Amino acid sequence: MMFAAAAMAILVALSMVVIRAIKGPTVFDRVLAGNSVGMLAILLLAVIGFLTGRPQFLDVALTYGLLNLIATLAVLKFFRHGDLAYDAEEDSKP
Amino acid sequence: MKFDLILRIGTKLILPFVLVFAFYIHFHGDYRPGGGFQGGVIAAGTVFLVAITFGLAAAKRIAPNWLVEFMVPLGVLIFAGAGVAGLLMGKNYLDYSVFSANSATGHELGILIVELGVLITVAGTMTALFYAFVERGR
Amino acid sequence: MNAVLPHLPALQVVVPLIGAILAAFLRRGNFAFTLTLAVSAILPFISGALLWQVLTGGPISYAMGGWAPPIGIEYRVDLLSAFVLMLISVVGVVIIPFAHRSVASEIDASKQAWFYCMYLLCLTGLLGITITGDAFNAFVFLEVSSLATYVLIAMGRDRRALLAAFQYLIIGTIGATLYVIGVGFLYLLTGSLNMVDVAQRLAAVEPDQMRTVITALAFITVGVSLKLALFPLHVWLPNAYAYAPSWVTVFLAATATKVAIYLLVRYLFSIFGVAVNLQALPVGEIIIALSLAAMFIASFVAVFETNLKRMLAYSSVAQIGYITLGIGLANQAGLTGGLVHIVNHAFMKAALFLALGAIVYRIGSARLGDLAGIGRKMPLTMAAFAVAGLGLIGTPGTSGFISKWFLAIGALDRGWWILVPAIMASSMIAFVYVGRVLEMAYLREPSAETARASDPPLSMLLPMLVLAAATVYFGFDTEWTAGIAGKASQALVQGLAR
Amino acid sequence: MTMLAPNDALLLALIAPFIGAALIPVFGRWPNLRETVTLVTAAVLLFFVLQLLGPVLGGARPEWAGFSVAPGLTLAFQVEPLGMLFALIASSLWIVNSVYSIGYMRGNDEPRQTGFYACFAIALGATIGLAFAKNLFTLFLLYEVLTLSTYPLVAHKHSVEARRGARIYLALLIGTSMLLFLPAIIATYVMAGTLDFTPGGILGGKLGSGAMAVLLALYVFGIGKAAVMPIHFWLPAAMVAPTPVSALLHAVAVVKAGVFSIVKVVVYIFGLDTLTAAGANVWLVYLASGCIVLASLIALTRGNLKARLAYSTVSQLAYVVLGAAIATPLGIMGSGMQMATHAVGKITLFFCAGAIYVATHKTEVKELDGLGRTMPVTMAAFLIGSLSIIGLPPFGGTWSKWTLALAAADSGYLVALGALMISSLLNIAYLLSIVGRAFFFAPEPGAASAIREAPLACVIPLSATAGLCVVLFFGAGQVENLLTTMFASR
Amino acid sequence: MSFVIDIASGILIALGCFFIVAGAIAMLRLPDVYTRVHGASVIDTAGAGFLLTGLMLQAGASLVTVKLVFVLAVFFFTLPVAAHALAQAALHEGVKPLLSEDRTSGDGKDQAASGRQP
Amino acid sequence: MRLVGLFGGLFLFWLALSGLFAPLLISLGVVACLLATAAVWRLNMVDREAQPLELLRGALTYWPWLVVEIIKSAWNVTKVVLHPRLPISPTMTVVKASQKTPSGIATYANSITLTPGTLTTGVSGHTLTIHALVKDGALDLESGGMDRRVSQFEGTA
Amino acid sequence: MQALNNFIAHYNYVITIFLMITGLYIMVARSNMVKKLIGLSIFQTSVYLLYLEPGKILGGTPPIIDKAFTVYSNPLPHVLILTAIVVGVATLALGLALVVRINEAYGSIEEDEIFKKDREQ
Amino acid sequence: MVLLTLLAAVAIAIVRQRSLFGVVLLSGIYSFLIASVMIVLDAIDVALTEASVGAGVSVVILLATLHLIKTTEAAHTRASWLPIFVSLGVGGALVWGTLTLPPFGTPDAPIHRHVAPYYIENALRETNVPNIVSAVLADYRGYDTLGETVVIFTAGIGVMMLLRGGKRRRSEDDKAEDAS
Ligand code: NA
Ligand code: NA
Repeated sequence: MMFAAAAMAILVALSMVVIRAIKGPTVFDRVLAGNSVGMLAILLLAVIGFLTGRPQFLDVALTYGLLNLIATLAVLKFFRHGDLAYDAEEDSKP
Repeated sequence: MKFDLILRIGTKLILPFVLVFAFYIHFHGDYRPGGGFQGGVIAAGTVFLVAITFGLAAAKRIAPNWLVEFMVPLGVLIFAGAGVAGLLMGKNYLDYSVFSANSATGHELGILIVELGVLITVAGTMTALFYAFVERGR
Repeated sequence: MNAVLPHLPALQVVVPLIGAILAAFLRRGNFAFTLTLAVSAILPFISGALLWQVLTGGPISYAMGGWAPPIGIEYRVDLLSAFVLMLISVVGVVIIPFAHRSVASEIDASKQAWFYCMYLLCLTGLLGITITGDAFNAFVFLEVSSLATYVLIAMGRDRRALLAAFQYLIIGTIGATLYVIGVGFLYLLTGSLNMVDVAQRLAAVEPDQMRTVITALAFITVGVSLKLALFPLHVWLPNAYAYAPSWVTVFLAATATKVAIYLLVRYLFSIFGVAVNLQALPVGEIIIALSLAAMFIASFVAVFETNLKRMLAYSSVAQIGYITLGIGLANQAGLTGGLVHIVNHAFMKAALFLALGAIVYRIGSARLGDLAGIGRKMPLTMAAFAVAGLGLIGTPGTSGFISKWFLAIGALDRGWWILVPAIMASSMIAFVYVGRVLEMAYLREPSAETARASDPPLSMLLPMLVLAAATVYFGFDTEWTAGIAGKASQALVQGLAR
Repeated sequence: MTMLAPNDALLLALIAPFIGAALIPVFGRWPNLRETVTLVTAAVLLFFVLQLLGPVLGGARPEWAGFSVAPGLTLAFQVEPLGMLFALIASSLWIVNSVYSIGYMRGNDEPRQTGFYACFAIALGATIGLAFAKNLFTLFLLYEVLTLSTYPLVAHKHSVEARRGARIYLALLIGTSMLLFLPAIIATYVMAGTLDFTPGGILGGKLGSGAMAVLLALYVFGIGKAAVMPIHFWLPAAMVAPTPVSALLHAVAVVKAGVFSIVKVVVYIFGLDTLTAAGANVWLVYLASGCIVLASLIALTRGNLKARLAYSTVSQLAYVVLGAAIATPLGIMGSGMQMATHAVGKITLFFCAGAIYVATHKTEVKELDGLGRTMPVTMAAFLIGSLSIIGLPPFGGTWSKWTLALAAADSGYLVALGALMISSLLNIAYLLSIVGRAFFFAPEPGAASAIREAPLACVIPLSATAGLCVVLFFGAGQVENLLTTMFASR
Repeated sequence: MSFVIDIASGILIALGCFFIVAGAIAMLRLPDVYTRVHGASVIDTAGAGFLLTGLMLQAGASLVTVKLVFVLAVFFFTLPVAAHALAQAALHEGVKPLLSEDRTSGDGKDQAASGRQP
Repeated sequence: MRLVGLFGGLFLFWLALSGLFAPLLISLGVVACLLATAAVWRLNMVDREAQPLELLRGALTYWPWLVVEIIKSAWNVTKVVLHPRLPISPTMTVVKASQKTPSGIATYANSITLTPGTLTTGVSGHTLTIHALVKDGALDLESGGMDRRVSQFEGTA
Repeated sequence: MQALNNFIAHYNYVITIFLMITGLYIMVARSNMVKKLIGLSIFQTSVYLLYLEPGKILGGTPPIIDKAFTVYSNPLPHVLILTAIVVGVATLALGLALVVRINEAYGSIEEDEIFKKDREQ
Repeated sequence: MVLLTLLAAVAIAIVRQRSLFGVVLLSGIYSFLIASVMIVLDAIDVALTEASVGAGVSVVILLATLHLIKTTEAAHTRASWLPIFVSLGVGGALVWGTLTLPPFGTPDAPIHRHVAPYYIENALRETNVPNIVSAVLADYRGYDTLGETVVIFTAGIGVMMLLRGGKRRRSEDDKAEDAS
């Protein structure tokens, strides 16, 4: 019951964040919202694990977290340098 | 402009853990969600992470081109080879019971072997894809 | 020998697969070519042995991983699949000598090993689709062959090759996805993915779920039809054939669409056909209508194409119309005609594209206007072209005539006499576009470009001569073509639910 | 003369031209050797064909069983009287035509002679095969081979005009054969279950009279080589070809193959009795009669010599069709004789036209004024040929016209009888007017008045065929004997 | 005992949910990307922290708790890295923050205060 | 030495994740950790920055404080955003970071970011650019309370 | 009311089909190649749902054997969709590589523009 | 159900979004959402895969692609009737075909009665692997997975072939066009 309520709350939050992602207006809003969607998804996963009585599968949540991190960093790096593999040291060399 | 300070430190911190996590996801695919493919993707994700924070050259230090190119076919070869092992022992293709006297153990082992093949190919391919796209831009 | 024989079904696919993997390790194009040659040489023996086993002992079932179907994936070789396997293997070995020089002239040296790897993967996929008895496994191998095909097409030198590959990728993936949706419905209805099992269980499906069966049928048919370029789902094909490297075009034209056709026949006759009474649905009528449209419209477009690769590509769409016409007729003679045309067209089209490839190799162009007088400068090449072209028209004495003969008889058996003149009229359009080329090649004075041309080296010449000879040979001896196709279609037609 | 076993002679006759065709390119670089090959092949072929004549006259039916290609499709040959006659015409005229070709081709310094002779040999091989075909499939196969092998001959000049003419030639012949002839064959197979030429026909009781009439129409128009109007205009279009090719088309092989096929179909597929009983032939009698007259009228309007001859051929072929349409033994007899006599007569006329072209490069009728003085032999032969075509004694054409008229009268087709008579008058008008111009009109001013005939290789053949016109008048009995054996078994 | 834990974890989870929803509302309501980051950080820190701690109480001393700790660690790691990088990238791209006061140059010069007062 | 430490840490991580002690899995874990260690070693990344074990010592005091700070500011932010009139006053400011090491500065910057209501937008030497949701948050930071805490924490390390 | 109930009971199918239509629409209607590929992905994900939804058993649990549970959802669709996802990403990667090359060759990734360029040639 | 609605909303947003970055970001969000739906459907293995593919690999590769190309979609000028018609046709067929399917979540649907029970009952005993998905994936249907690995392999080699070397090598026509 408790978990179900928590899941509902997370879903409500998720909806709002998704609305933000859709509305934008800037790309950065979307990045932020995307990141939050990932985070909320992780929480949702954790709660669902308890809800269904199989919390062992938090591995999935962890994976989400790592991937979310990688994706967010990739996006931001991209904005910062337009190039995923930009390396400042490499650039400073002639 | 030290955009990367926080990033670099953070990445250094978690990098080995991500890699271990990748292997964990892979090797526990028999018991938990996960397996070769997912493990492979996360392992490749490690390389992405390095490339994003430390640049391509650094990424190539842990996953040089030759290694990546070698991994791509290697994994499939392991998988297909596991099947051929069945043939050589007079069983059907991909019959893992040949890997052990006990059929179930054989299958367990077989699954492990082929998942390893999947991991190698997936990790190699994902990294190769990443390199191919990123290098095209320079 | 006894140790190998039972495992031939697996080897049929595993040999090219391992070949492909090894080719990826090789860095030198020549090594990869040698490997490909070796693999190509082995395959006909395997498929020949399989065909022989099927002819003498009936269908073969091979349980992958030792898991009996429907638990595991089954390889199932019956007369139809053995027939198509044989076709692919034989085409593969006949055309491979051509590859060496053609590929060397069109593909960067650094990519040749990978190129052969892709080719072998494509081959693997096609063989896999044909031999598998599992609906989902067919999808997986469909994708293997498709992805390899996209890459192979994109290797063409013209930038339009990239566009063609992309368009094919989009359409091909839509097709494959529609196929998967259809398979999904079948799975929902039956709980099984094994084709034989699905067919049996489908027959027992409650009547109120007929709608889902029909939807599955529609999705699978449309999905596969996209791959086989059934009119009007053919839009990807002309550019793909026109701008792909010459040798790739040869291979694709001879095999890729044929395998998709195989899959269509498999579903219509072995799965849906045995489970439900397709005669009650307008399936055959729709297919026939589209086939006729292909036979006329595509042929007509071919007449006005000046890029000969595109011309032959449109011709392929039209010729596929003949094959699907036979499928739509769904009777013994008609289906025999369709199946036999799979082989006949494969040989003819391969010969035609090989000849064109040789011309491109020599004069660097495949435009009609650039071919003036080439008949005298490249006599053997153009002779092969001419013979295969006559086959395309369906001249008696060529294998094309045999196909049309059976189709026409099938149409009359079905009572649709109007199809007979339609078939012939479409041949006449083929006659126009083939004739146009021959006239240009033989009745014009050579231009400065063509004057320097000469027949290509033997390795390139031999495949097309063999295939042209086959076009004539199978116009007289039809035991291995119409004979087997007849037996296969007899089995298929007999199994149909009435 | 050692006698070959008839079956072997058949096989050898079938193969000989193709061997020749294969050898010609081998000797392509030595023209004399190459032409020798042609002549030897032609002679050998005639020899083998003659070997068959005796047995056939004796009622034997030499055959080569061949092999089955697919259900219903068998490659097989069998000699029967009509085919025997056709093979005889073709193989004997080939020799003459070859000699003539040598003169013509060298005289005009034509290019691509090797291919020319090779294609010629293939065409002859196809003709012989067609003549001896045992079933419709075999006949159809060789019919198409004949079309394809003559296409390069028609297009020989490679000019825009030649290409256009050849295109029409090919399109019409292939088109009709694919669209009408082949469907007719398939329908026949589906109804009768066989395609074998069988005395008495195979369609008896298989279909109604209306359907039979339609099927007959498919055959008649599908066999475009017979040039039944309106499927005739390939023939004038093909006049762009060199004259030996025109001779091949008009006399030796092509159109003869067409009418021959129609007669074969009528006799051995439909069966005369079946056809007449159903009355499915009546429309064709009227059509053929109409063609006879109409084509003659058109011929009259043509100023180009070869075009005029071409329409003459259209008209003359309709005679053969008429005989088949009447569908009595007598009618068939007339058809057979018309085939022979027209062949000889028309080849003479074409040889003459060619000779005129070689010698003077003239192609129009009105240019021929006074030519009788410079080319007396040629124009004399032209006269003989014309008279034979018209049907006046003492030339071969007499008998065929007479037999046909008899057959028409017998069956009560008065319209046909009238057509034959009107046509004879028209023939006189369009053929003898040429002869008249040549002999009685004054030559154009400035034209050479000395005798200047074409090369000997041209003149000898045309003289020979003119002679044959006469021979046929007296030898018609032999032809009649041969054809009678067709119906002997009935 | 387990009842006490249930109550405690219930409270924690409820708190977590409250902060999560509040953070989400913040992300919807706040005017620009920089301010919205603060909403996100409420979710990621307080929201996630309370929720996960509540779950830990439920799981007791088990492997699950360890993993929940890892998950929380991921949150605490990702947030600053991502938020910082985001803000930097946005500034770099020239997305002007809406400010009521800019104290960066010390003289209170309102460079972006042209932005409306919320 | 650091490598061994890293390996040990990784292996503990593995065990914590796995919770299964089958010999096969344990040995695979060892292999995995070795590989990961090797990868990091290839990158020359085994340095003090990468292994802030020292920071753990100060964590006992610093982290609880930070958690309380986070909760407090989370509550503050929540109040603001739930307020019908949305009484925000976004402010940007710069603060000095008095820490000596890059890690210290990073800790400070991250702490600011972790605390809802404030956000480090830039780090330049010892100067941090801060964005705050309400002006009070900026002023709080300018007063340097957190800076001292972090420096203290760094000092204990 | 009945209709509403029916709608809710089939809501998952409705959305699945909606996604399918959307993906297909993007693919067919849009000229931008990257967008086409993303449409392709959406199209494919809808298929994933199509397979997975019927595989769920209410009250079931993920198909990983555990003594505490007896009802497991159907594992087979999961396996199939795992494969389909992998195939999907492979296709996407290949498609993007082609897009990159097309962009280099044509200077555009809008199909319409490219067709125009090819026609002008 | 909420998740599904959100999915639909994101899908629409993707249709409307013209900035390709936006599209990529939204597609990442879409992936997370769909992975969450998969979790609800008990398909955790699939969810894990979808997340790693959709939110990980795809996003990264898409970004790498965007770096190399123009990043805004041109205003679409195509007549949109045919696509809508086609899409709706397919959708209509699906609706028509799925209405008679068993309702959501029922355990006695055909797919739960055939084949699948075998795996659930025997997988652990026959392969020692409690994760049935893994057992089926790598063993019972291991051949499919081999094929799947081959697909990955194909794509990997294919992309390398397409993107390695020969950069910006344009056809002759193109050069001519550039010159003009
Ligand atoms: Na998989
Ligand atoms: Na797994």
